[in-house]
Amino acid sequence: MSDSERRVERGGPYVGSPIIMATVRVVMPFVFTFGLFVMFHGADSSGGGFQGGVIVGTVVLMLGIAFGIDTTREWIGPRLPVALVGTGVLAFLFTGIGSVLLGAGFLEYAVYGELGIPHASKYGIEFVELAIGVIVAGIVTGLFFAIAAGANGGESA
Amino acid sequence: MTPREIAVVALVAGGVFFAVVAAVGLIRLPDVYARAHSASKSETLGAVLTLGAVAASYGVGFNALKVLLLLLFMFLTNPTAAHAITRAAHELGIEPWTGDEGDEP
Amino acid sequence: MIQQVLLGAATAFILVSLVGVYRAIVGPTTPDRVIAINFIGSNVVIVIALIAAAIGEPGALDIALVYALLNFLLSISISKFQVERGGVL
Amino acid sequence: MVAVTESRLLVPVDESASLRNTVAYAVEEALDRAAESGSPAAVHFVYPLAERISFRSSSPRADAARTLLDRVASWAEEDAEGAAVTIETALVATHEYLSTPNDYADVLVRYANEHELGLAVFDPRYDPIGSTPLLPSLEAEVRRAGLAVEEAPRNVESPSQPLVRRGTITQFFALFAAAFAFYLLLAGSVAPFELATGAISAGIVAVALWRVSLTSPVAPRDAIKRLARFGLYVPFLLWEIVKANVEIAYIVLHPDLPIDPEMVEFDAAVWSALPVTTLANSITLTPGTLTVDVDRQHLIIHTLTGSAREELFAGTLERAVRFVFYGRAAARLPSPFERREEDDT
Repeated sequence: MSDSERRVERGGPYVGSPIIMATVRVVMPFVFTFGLFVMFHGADSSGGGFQGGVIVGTVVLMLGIAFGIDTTREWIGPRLPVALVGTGVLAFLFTGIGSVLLGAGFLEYAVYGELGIPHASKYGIEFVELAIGVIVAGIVTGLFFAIAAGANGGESA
Repeated sequence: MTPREIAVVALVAGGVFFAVVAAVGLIRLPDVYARAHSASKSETLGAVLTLGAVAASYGVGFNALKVLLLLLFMFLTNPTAAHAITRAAHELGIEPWTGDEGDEP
Repeated sequence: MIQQVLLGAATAFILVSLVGVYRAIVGPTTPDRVIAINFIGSNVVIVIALIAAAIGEPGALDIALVYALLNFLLSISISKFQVERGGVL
Repeated sequence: MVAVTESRLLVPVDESASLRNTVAYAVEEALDRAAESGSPAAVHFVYPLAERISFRSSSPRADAARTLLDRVASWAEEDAEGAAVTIETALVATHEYLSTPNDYADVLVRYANEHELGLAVFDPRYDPIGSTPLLPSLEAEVRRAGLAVEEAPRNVESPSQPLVRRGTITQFFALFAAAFAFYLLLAGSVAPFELATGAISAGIVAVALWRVSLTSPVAPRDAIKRLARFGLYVPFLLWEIVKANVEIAYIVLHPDLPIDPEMVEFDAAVWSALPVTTLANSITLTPGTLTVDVDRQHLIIHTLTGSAREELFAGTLERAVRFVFYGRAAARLPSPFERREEDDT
């Protein structure tokens, strides 16, 4: 009990628990891999871009909770979420409009087969799922930091 | 019954038993810390046995391996979660029940 | 046979979870509630795994994995949020 | 900036998670500056209270503010450690209505002028108005009104260990291999598609996390030895968990609920984050013990029964964890109980 009294009296800063930090360190790469796995397997199993993106975003949330939001924000940097969303949107548009340029409808992947890409439909869907996943991951991360920043004084991420 | 069926039934029965123990503990025990004991332990063994049953029902193969992964993940995270919760309780200054306040649960 | 056993176990776990709901409502403190929710979450993971095996849909195991992850994230984030009452996070 | 060595400080206070830090910082800063300039040090803690009507001399909010100021004053006294610094607290603006940062700045600057204070130190979380993105910040307003402004360092969330560490190439490849293996395990096949996407995923994971996830350089041979020993540890732990559960089941289902909970503390003889975590989580999983808090290797543990306490101090688990991480020789260190005996004598 003495420890808690000391902490209350001292009013010292809340220090993250090393146990939570170590667990997050260990679990994180596997969660990240799992998120990417779900993203890549959107076409033929449960999952897809949205789910995978959220799981990848979760990695950042875990870091933020275990190590402190400011620390994580410094590590991620302000540009990364924005860059992710931008890249994802560009990739999506590129695939969508690409099929239009080849004379088919928007996002009609089968037409890429004419360029000699095997399983054009499948890979097309994978690619778009991946783009969506990247967008979602970027948005989840960005929103998390934006909400956290809103509470302590309006500096946005 | 095949040996595998017997194994599945036995494991499931064990799992449900410990889940029930965890639930009873969650009701009967007097404070946060004691309840965390029951939730983090009986619950984990319940998970081990039940997921063991699931793995056994799949037989040897990738699905069983996936169940084991799930199990490993719960093994890593459940105690950490219990620690996080009780740490927060401790930090909030919730006093542990020591039995001398008189009121039996 | 195995299928019935697995589904029966899933039902049992769901019933056991109701106890967690009771604790989550009664409290009395917030950590009590978080423990109860964590307990329910673990049960949900187990139920999903049981059902995945019973109906022969191994893809659902991925969902169980995600649930386990969310369960962990929920516990640590609520715990942190409680201690740092100053801000949202 | 009137004078860089201004040693009379104004600190606006409000309930905040980082307030304790800010107080310590302000006092230290005042003393440093006073030592440099030779002028006396002073810190004024000010609580601007926004209440439109306050005919009564006390309201719940004013009382709360006074309590806070008293607490701040005692913290400041503690930090000053008897050094020559004037500490004052004030509750201002009790008859004014404050709504914009400008109003707050006015009140603060007026107070500063009255008391000849030259520098305002802000708590990084000080935000009496709430987020108002359209208005200039309070700091900017105060600065515009001619008062030097400084923000106390934000270390409220500083973790006890740094997030990013130096990475080595072996760490990178270890992480890559682990992620790749995990990916193939999830996929359940080694089709070319899985191999390709797996390699891409593992590459992304390794690039993103190689300096975060592994805390120390990986020596392949040690790592394999550790994994092998960990393989031995798991059945042992499972057996302990089964014992734990039988005991807990007995206690929980016993009509009298024979529990005797107590918090105990001890210093574990393991030295870095991962072993401590393994130990702490193992403790949480085994008979009637639950790790509540950890400070380096000092563990605070809630025990449910007397026998659980004895088991804990006998140090079986601790020895096993040392065996996993440091090998056979380290397992023979004395148990916590024996160490305690030594301390007592």
